[in-house]
Amino acid sequence: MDELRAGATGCTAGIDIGASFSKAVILSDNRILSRHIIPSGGNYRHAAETVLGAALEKAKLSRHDIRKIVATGGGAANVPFADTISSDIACQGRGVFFLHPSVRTIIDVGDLSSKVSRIDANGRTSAFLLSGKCAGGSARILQVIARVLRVKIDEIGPLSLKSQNPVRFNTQCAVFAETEAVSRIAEGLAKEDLLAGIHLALASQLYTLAERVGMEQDCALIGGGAKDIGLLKAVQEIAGHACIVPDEPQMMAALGAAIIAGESGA
Amino acid sequence: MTKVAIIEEETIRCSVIGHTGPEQRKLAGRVVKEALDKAGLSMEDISYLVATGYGRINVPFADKQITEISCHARGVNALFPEARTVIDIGGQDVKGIKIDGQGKPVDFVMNDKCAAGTGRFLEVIAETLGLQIEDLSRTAAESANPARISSLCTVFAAQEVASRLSEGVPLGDLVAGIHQSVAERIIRTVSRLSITREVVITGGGAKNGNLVKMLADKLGYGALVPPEPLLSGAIGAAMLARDRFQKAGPGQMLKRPRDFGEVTFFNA
Amino acid sequence: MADEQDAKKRRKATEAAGKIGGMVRAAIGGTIKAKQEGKKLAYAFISSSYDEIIRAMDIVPVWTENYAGICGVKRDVNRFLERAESLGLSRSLCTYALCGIGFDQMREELGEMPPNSPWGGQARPDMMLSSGQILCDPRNKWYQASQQFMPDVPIYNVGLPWPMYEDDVDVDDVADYYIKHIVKELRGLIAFLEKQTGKKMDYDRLSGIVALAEHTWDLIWETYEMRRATPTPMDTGDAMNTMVPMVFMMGTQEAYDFYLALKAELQDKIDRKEGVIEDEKYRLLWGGGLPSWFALNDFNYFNSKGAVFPAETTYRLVEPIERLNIPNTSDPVERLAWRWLRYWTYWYDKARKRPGSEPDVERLIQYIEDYKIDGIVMHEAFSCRTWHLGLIWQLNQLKKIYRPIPVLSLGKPARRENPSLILESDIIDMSSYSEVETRSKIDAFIETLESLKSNQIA
Amino acid sequence: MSNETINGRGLAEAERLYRDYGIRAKKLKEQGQKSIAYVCALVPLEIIAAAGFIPIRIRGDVNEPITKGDIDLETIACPYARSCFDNAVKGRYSFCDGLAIPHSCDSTARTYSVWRYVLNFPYSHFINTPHTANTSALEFFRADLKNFLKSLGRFARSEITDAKLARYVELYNENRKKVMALYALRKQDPPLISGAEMVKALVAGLSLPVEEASDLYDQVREEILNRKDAAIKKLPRIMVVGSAIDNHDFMQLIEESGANVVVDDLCIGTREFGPPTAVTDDPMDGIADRYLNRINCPRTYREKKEGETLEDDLAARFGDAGKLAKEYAVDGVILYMYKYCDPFGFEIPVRKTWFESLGLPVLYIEDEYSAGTTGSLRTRIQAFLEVIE
Ligand SMILES: Nc1ncnc2c1ncn2[C@@H]1O[C@H](COP(=O)(O)OP(=O)(O)O)[C@@H](O)[C@H]1O
Ligand SMILES: Nc1ncnc2c1ncn2[C@@H]1O[C@H](COP(=O)(O)OP(=O)(O)O)[C@@H](O)[C@H]1O
Ligand code: SF4
Ligand code: SF4
Ligand code: SF4
Repeated sequence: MDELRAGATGCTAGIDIGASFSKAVILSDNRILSRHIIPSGGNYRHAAETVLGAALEKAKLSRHDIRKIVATGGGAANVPFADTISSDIACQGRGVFFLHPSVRTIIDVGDLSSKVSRIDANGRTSAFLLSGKCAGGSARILQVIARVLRVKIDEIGPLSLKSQNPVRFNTQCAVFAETEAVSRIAEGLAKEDLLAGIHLALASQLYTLAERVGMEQDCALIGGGAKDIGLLKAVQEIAGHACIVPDEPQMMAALGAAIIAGESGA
Repeated sequence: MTKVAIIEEETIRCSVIGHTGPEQRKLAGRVVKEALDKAGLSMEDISYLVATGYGRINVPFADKQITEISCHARGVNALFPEARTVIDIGGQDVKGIKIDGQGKPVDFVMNDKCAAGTGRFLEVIAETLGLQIEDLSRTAAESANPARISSLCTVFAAQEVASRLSEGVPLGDLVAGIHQSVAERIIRTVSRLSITREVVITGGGAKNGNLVKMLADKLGYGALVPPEPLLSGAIGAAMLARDRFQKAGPGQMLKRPRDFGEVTFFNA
Repeated sequence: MADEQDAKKRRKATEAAGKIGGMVRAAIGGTIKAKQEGKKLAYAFISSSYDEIIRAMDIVPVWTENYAGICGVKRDVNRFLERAESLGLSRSLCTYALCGIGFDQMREELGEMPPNSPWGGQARPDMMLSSGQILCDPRNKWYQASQQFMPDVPIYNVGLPWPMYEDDVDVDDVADYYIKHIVKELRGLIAFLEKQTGKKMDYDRLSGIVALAEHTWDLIWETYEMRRATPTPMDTGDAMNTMVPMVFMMGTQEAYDFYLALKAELQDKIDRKEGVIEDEKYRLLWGGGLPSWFALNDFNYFNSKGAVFPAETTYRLVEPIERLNIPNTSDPVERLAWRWLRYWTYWYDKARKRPGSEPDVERLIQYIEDYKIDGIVMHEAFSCRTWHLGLIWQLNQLKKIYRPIPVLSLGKPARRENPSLILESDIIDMSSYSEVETRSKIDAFIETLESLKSNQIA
Repeated sequence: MSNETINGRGLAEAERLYRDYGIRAKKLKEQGQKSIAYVCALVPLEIIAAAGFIPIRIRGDVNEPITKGDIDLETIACPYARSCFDNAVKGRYSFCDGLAIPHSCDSTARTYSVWRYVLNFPYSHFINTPHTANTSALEFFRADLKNFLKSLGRFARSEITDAKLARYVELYNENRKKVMALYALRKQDPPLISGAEMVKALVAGLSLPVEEASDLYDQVREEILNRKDAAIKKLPRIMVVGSAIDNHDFMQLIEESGANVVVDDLCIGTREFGPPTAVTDDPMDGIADRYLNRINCPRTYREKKEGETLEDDLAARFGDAGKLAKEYAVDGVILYMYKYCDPFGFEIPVRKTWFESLGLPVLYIEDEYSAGTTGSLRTRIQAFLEVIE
């Protein structure tokens, strides 16, 4: 513990204010002291305060111990106490590189949009693409379907794996997906087949995006969607090779932000 | 929503509106029964039954399924013979229908791929803001200064609205901005037809006075709204049922037992 | 504070670019006036090799793509697009054409210019000159669609092919029948115009105009080359303006004089080492696609981040005349035909020397080298296939076949990674554009360039 | 010969060749027979066949999501072209030895390099079909086709004689006649063969050597004429007009909705099989004439002659389709177009006007080339049929 305190003079924090979740990571000399995640709720500013507070508490630190704070994510502009803002693409890249330096392609399945990027041997982003202005290709659809099927979001992955016979899912719209799912289930379709179909459809969109920036064998799936083992399986099936899912895939941008905070001078 | 209208000759004997859940078949049966009870009729008294709408195939006891396009056209014509364009704002899609003096559709367009610009968009926003769908119009009317909503996508817009609310943008301005955005999308969809007067706005969206007003502003003239806009499709279906029955002549229609076929899928 | 910073970095536009607004307005106003004076007006498409012919016949061209672009800049396209849609035209078609057709239909229906038309409106033509070249379907079909409500306006469609790049076909082997056909098409156009105007073509005058146009070509090419200087004296944001005389006024003295002035201005800036921005950090290539006309400000945004565009492929519609190897001929029409063919096949021989290369890719490579490019930016407008199909592939191919530039390889055998950003929106349809999103993409791109630069130094 | 090359008969065989597209050519490849993949009806098949190759038309697949193809091709190309490309990238045509692409439209012409490099066939060629149709263009086109012939000859290492060309002109004309004989079975009410069956048969033929395709069409016709149990009822008669349809799903959707598709103006339809090649001294004259002047596709510009009224012009451009509508006694027309298809897109208003002037109701559908759109199309089609009723 004392050791930690000692190193605390060099502490940095990364905060990722996502559309659905806010995450914070506190880092000291390349060691993760603590991390925390909470739902963003309606008020980003409030979420930022809360998530950092909780992460500090876990690390037994106070705001004064933090040398530098970098904010990222869609709500980054709402973090008044951040020293700088960095794009989520750059942060994710650094975060993944920190844990898995061999990774070259990153697929981030976030709540509202998906992002694909490539990093070079130094962990720098060399190319990236974002899914468009339609939430159809993001993790949101998973949430929607989980609600329709009345299962917890953590359960949809395992359930999907049971499917022998994935259906073809037609609707791309994250909102109308609900309606289609409801009527397909009403027609008597098995939940797992529906899920597997949705996973395939989403995976194929992700794969196309990834191939556009150049998909390599060393590939990581991150973001909330990466916690979904059904989606992972579908992506791997389409890509034809394995993908790494880092521990706590949702925290990658926050981690990277903390790393960037540490790099950028005193 | 599931709606039932029973007509006798020219008059509407009774109508009922119920919520459409996932169990459409079960519901359709229930709402029809309710309407029959209300009218003091039994199923045998119904000479012909037409089902319409997104879930029309899930009405096993109907004599015929007819698309909502023909039904809305017919229904609106019965209410407003001078109508030439129908804008139907439903939860599942938005339609523009051009009709002739007989209530036959001559051309139509629809948006059913993207929830933005449909009634569903408003539902999602209402849910996000913790409002009832019925209150949206009133809330929007409070605003003199609608906020510009930059996202088109329903999901993005909901997010945008939530975060701007937390930034202190007045609720009314946001809701008014949302109405503006829906109205623009609707006009964009429907203007693929050359819109001619009179224009009638139907479907659940027409219950939203603020939306109707914004649409009229964009059209540059007033639009007509039926007294119960949710019912135009059902009324049209009933009219078409009567038309068919009359055309066939009494006794010609096959009388088969109507199977209410109650089915439940969620036993959990 | 942010404003202060911006002010410091604010780009310095060329004076030449500043003149363009007035010139365009005058040109559009001029067509309306010409109409009143009884001159013959022709709807026309840019880059169709008939500029000189039109000028020599004293026909006033109405550049319909330009007018749609103006509506875009003025952000007044929606009513015209919606009108076109209500006629039954899909919104997925070329939005220039949709805007133009919508506008024309409105004007015909009203019997006068639609109220508050941008810059006075687009005058009714006496004839329409389609362009059935290999470049673009909308230019082949647009005027034909307009004939539905202007049936009295005749069309001449000039079909001008050029050979596609093939490994096993040398342009010289096929040039013969291409030239023959192109010449015939152009002569057909002359005959058509003679008929419409009741005047004969004055071939001496045509020769003079062709010569003037070619001098202008060379001059323009020189101004492009001058932008290789560091810091670059002019960037794409400006070029999207200064291209106007090249594209819409070719063959006029005014265009020539314009580029003469531009050249002098650039030289002056180079001598004084005055760049577009003070602190030029990144040099970017606009590597394809038409810009979003309503969002030209995005170039300023790039500038505010320390990035400049010394070069672009879009609208660079000239090559040095001498290098085109045009055979000796005293016939101006034949000369036009050869210039056309050679311009479009200019990069073929170069491409042949690099396996896996393609003319378009070769051009990118050349510019990357000539202009010391750090990154490429492209734009994929959804409504125009012509300029926007194949861009992704070109980028992929560039990565595949282009050898790393030593400075970036840092002693590592890794391939050069060309950072790439593909924006998705449209030329004039604003409904698909989001400034916030575009700018956050630009931010992320700049960060990418930054990290590559820091790798270079490390 | 026919019995040996085609096992199974008529419709069943067509179905098999349609499902397992290219299977016959793969088999023949084992015996050393080469083939050339091509897109679009504007590729002169006579030339390819005379050079000793089986021409194989590249198809899309409405049931297969476009994935690999999108990696190299922008999504603003028309979805039909994208699906064709996607299928090719996925290796469905890797058994072919070459590729021929004509200048049909921006979606194909502007992507030629992408096709060429990504698919990497030993041979590829671009046919520069002119956009305008006048005598100069015809001469040019003829020269360009000669160039194609030469280049193919180099690849085949054999000389393509005029006699061979003439022979294939004859064989293809015969083939087209047989297709039109199948169409004639749909003039009756109810038609003897459904739209969905027709698509399968025609498409199947496009993967075969022309003689075998002709045999197949004969057999299908024979089977249809002897069919007693056809489940085709008397229903509204529909004509489908549009770009290219190479899957049966859309026809099936119309037919399930309560109508019979009896004729079309489509690629892989009458536009492609209707016009014969004129027999000329130099066979290339007739070939150039057919592919430039007779295949009536909107990508070829046909000018309004001086003094012609708009009505004259429309009659000249769409008269063929109008005649078919009459001959086949259709009750309504479905204009079917893919998103981003500029050549057809700009003609939709006039085409609509034209058919309506013949008293035919018109439904205009803009589609995505995906079976996924079936649900929303069904409502549109049913509503249209309700209008016709
Ligand atoms: N176990 C899980 N399985 C599937 N999806 C999940 C799971 N956990 C979270 N998600 C999804 O991940 C999304 C949130 O991901 P995140 O990367 O935090 O996005 P953001 O940063 O945009 O908030 C939510 O849409 C949620 O539905
Ligand atoms: N009382 C109301 N006030 C305002 N809007 C309403 C009201 N009731 C329903 N709506 C709107 O109408 C839509 C449903 O319309 P409806 O015509 O029933 O659609 P559908 O038939 O497709 O279910 C809802 O999405 C909602 O936006
Ligand atoms: S389709 Fe659905 S998810 Fe996509 S933009 Fe529209 S509302 Fe949003
Ligand atoms: S498709 Fe492109 S090149 Fe053609 S007219 Fe439209 S914008 Fe111009
Ligand atoms: S459908 Fe249209 S755009 Fe697509 S390939 Fe055919 S002609 Fe070209």
